[in-house]
Amino acid sequence: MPELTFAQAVNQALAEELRRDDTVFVIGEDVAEAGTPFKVLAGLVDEFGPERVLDSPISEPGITGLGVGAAVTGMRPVVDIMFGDFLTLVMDQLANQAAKTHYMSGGKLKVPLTLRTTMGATRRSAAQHSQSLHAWVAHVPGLKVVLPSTPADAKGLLKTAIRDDNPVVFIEDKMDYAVKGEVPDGEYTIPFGVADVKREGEDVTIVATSSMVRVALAAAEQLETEGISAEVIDPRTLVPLDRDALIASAEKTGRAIVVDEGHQSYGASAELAAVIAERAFYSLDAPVRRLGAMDVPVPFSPPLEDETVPTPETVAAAARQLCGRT
Amino acid sequence: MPELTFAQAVNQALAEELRRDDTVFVIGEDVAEAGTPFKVLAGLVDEFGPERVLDSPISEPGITGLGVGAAVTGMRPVVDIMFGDFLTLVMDQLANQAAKTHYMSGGKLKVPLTLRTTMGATRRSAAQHSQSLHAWVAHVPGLKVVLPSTPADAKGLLKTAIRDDNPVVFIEDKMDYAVKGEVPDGEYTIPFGVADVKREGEDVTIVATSSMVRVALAAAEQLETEGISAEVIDPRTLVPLDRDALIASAEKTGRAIVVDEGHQSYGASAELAAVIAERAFYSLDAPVRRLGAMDVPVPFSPPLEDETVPTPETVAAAARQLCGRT
Amino acid sequence: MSLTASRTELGADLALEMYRRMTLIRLFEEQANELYRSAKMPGLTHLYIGEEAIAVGVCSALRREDWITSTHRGHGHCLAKGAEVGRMFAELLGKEAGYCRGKGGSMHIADHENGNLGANAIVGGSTGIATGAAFSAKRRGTDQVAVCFFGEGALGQGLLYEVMNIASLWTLPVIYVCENNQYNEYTHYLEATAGEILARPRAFGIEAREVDGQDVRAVYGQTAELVERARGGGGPAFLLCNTYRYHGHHVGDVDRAYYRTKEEEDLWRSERDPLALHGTWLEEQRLATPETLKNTELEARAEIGAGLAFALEAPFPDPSEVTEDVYA
Amino acid sequence: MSLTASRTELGADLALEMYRRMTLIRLFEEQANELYRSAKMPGLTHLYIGEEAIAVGVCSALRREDWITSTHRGHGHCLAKGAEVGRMFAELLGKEAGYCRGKGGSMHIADHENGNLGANAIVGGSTGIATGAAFSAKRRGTDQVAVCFFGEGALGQGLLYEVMNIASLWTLPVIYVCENNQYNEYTHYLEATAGEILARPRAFGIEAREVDGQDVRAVYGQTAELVERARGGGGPAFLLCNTYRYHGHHVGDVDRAYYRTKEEEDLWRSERDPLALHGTWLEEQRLATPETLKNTELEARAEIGAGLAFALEAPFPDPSEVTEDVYA
Ligand SMILES: Cc1ncc(C[n+]2csc(CCOP(=O)(O)OP(=O)(O)O)c2C)c(N)n1
Ligand SMILES: Cc1ncc(C[n+]2csc(CCOP(=O)(O)OP(=O)(O)O)c2C)c(N)n1
Ligand SMILES: [Mg+2]
Ligand SMILES: [Mg+2]
Repeated sequence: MPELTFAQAVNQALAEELRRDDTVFVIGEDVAEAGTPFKVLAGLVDEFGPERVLDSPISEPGITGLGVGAAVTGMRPVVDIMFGDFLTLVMDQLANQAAKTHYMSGGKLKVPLTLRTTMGATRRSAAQHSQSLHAWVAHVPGLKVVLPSTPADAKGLLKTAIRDDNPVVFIEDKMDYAVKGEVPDGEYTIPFGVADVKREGEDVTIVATSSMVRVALAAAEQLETEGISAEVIDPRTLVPLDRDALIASAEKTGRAIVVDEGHQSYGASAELAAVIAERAFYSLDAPVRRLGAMDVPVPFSPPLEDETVPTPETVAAAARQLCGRT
Repeated sequence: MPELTFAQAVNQALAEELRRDDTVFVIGEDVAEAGTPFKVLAGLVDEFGPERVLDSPISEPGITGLGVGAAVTGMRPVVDIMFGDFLTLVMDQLANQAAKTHYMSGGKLKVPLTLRTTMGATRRSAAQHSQSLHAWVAHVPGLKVVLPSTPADAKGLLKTAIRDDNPVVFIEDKMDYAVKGEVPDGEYTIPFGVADVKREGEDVTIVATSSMVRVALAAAEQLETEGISAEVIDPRTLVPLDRDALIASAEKTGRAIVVDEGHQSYGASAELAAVIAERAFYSLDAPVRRLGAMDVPVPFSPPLEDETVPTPETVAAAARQLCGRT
Repeated sequence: MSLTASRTELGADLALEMYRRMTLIRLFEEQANELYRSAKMPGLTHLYIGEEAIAVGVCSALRREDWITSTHRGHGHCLAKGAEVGRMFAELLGKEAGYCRGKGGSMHIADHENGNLGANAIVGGSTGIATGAAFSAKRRGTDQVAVCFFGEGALGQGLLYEVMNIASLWTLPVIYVCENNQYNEYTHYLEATAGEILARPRAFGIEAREVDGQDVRAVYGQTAELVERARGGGGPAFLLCNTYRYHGHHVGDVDRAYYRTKEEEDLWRSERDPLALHGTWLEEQRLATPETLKNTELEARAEIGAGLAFALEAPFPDPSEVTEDVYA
Repeated sequence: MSLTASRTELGADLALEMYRRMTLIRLFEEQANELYRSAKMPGLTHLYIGEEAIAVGVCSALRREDWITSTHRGHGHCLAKGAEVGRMFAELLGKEAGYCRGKGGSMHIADHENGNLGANAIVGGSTGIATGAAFSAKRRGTDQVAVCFFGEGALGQGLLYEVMNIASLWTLPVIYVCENNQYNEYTHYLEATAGEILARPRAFGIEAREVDGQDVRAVYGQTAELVERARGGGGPAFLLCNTYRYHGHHVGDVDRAYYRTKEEEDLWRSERDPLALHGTWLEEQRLATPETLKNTELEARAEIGAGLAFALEAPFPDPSEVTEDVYA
């Protein structure tokens, strides 16, 4: 299997879907010649032209609204929202329009819109360019929410998103773009709602999302040297959520930690923890622990910013504590 | 103590604060002569004039941004966002500007802004006028979030909100406006972060927010006739959250249910349940149960809409089940 | 602009048909009001009475496959674009037979087959959708146009300016129809609208015109020109229609003295009524006799009566349907 | 408009001071670039080089207690409004001694004492704040004005139109200063901006003017008039300043050939440099000799050097500070 970066995998998925289906188009700020500031879309405009890879004005609500209208009339738009922090600007078009149109129309209208955006801190980008707001969109019925953690998952899940007849919010961690991984050759998709066990283990379950999967795997390596066997499980899609897989793993190990880069309070980690704590209750030997980003705006100063996110050390420490090894 | 409706209590709090402090003003759509579509602000413009009770264009982002700028330069704006569903439009000004200004400025700028809005379904208002989006704002560090459930709480908490030096999102359930309750005479405020036990009990804790407090109390009455003693506890503010009070109650009863009108998945009920499940773990006899609104856009049709929200019956049924009385 | 007369000229059939449609809308709305007052309708609704000439004038210039997006005050747009009375009443009552299986209600009726992408309860909320539909038409190489109806209150929403900019840049076939009925809910539009309305679209390079929204033929004529222009690749346009709603902002808004006078209401009703104006013209032109018009009304009344009976008798959806249609 | 000459006329002291400020900004930015290239600065930053005449021309017409709001490209505004070099560098480096105790960084420097309400990393994000500050000034009965700086990219954001409408309706003392440096990141503004820029504010009834953004005296003169007008109750204004950024969108944007030519860059640098233009004028007017200007530069260089040394040596905040300042 070839090795690709996460960014290349996203690019490949888009290229394949643009090639396969004429109704797919990409719209966003600086997505064409610039290929986005992260260079993720580099080269797409050369193959598909400016009619299908469109540089827009700096109008996030406008292009999201345009995407909804195009989707409902037969196209499959991929709207690029540069930073996840700008989801703040499109929540009306996303939550009140895209998410509800199918239901409000009694099932008659469909909104096959994919909205790609980013998340993640520690890039020294400060409070307005570092947020991970997936909990907001996951709270809106009618939206599907995807948080890929590897290049292979990113590619397969993005292709599924584009082919899905519903609005899908697809969130990429900016810190992942340069990460490499094996990506299967040729055509494949990955179904939504199927969690992936990234590492098997017996003593403690670590449910991790997006780039926190890497953090969890690093913690698991460390824990292994100490004789603690950690299972790392990645839900991959927050909506639909593979509840059964999380519960089964927690029932097996009797202990669970949830690691997610959204702010901890009222975050996605609360939902994942609540699901496990309720449904695996009688198998749990210890309370479910949550590790989210600190409940502070993301500070610019590196020594402060580094405090705000879960790290292999803090995850391993939580696991040790749950396993009674403090 | 005089009896006031919830709407009158809100009106009184605003009138008192407008009288007390010249820097307080109210801005929103149809807030002046119309006194809002809910008539909550009736009469304020007569006493305080159109310079302090301002009818704005239909520009939710604009008036919220104006509020931030006025707040940061010495005023205490109260921004009225008619339906909570329109929070979708102001999330950028709220989450990226209001919430972060104090932190990003290293503590130098302050944003004493109060944003009043509404929540709640079953008014036959359909999907875009029935949402309860408090989980979104509660997830944003820097915002405080208030969900009053009685006229007395509404009055005392709103006065605290206006005097607070931080941005506060104050959310009123539309179905509460006509509800009456005793309101203390004269000047009083209620501190944030102090939960209120609305009913004492021994067998099961029901944590309920906003109008769900009434639902929980009705369920508790029913349960009492069956020999189940339910404690109903109202956090009143989601941020700051009185974790200790919730945990103490759950430790006492050994069983807890969380009832909230936001969509259940990734909602406020997840946070409240996760807090209790983690911190009261060793005292719990049963898993913490959550009852939120169904994960569907709010349908118009009455028999469908009535299915979507917790009711005294569904809460009582959950309590019975937790207490092993099925 | 060079328009073939045949395209925009008003034939007798169309002139009569427009009268019929306006009448149907008027009667539908009166009945909707009655449903509210007799407590048969859940919730509230926003009546279009007084504004009928806009929906009918505009939609008469459209093809079935052209798109429209609509507002909270959307019954008129819906009927003008070809919806059936019975399924509309059924939707207002939350019945399974309604256009949205009862899930949408008055503020969300969509009628995909006739090109109605739906009413919208967010002021200005559909401006992006209409612009996207126009984008889609252009990209798919059809010659459909999209019409975006909105009240003048939507001029306060930033989204409108974002999408007008985009529509102008990319020469999209979309027509923004601003129904200026003078009030944003309970506030006069002049208290909320600075400068000059038409200058706004023009600043974005958009062709903008003003028309008497009570004159169905004028609305039709202007729209027909702008539609032909858009179909031909001429790009977006903005049509400002001055009008008035006779009733309250919604059916429950009955005491209106604090925000507008009875005299003002009476003046519009008596002098500027779109049905009366068009009816008189039809008679003057000898395109109709008083009897023809009366018959048209009777027929419409019968259609309304039948639709209403159907809707009242139709069953509610089964509660289990609540979880259907969340995802496609 | 009746303006007393004394208010807007440019004295020798001010003309020299403006040269000094522009020089300080230029040198500050060159040093910021250097900090990035030597990997001493965390993250990225957006340089103001080429645009100095706007910040300096505008802020020279303001009082200390007047407010400004700024952008991601905000160092120039900050310095022009009176900030200290040392505390700014400290902020860029994330040090405790910075204007925001290191919490804001380049994109969020605020300097409340000098009336700077803060840089903003959301394009158009501060337009509401500036409008609110103007509202507050008017309501509190001070004669402060608020200036809102933004790049032409912010013309794409709906919020701008919402608040221009409000500012016009309520005659607020706010001046919207559009820095048109031709590019929204990597896209030419003409690809993103339909119609005519000045027509947009005018459509909302806002006084709008255009000025050569490389000519500090012209910027100053126009601003002084508009500020005096706003202070006197004349309401909001819009000032379009045409300019150019010499460097990349941010310090990491070094290969720019795919979106603009080297010739274009060279032309602006060689023909339209705001420092060179103003320096020449000062000499022509015999307000300065080449030596005066050289000395000004040397002094500025010393100020930069001292500020930088201070910042480099300053300590980082203690990690425990991360939870401070979330709430007041
Ligand atoms: C974004 C948003 N803000 C506020 C409302 C509440 N609201 C519903 S209708 C209305 C007035 C709309 O006025 P206009 O656009 O002129 O339409 P009209 O009712 O006059 O037809 C308002 C403020 C809303 N539905 N959406
Ligand atoms: C709402 C929003 N969208 C996108 C961005 C990403 N972004 C940062 S600067 C920029 C271009 C801004 O162009 P302009 O306003 O002309 O300012 P300039 O950089 O040219 O000074 C963009 C798109 C952002 N910060 N905020
Ligand atoms: Mg109106
Ligand atoms: Mg620019």
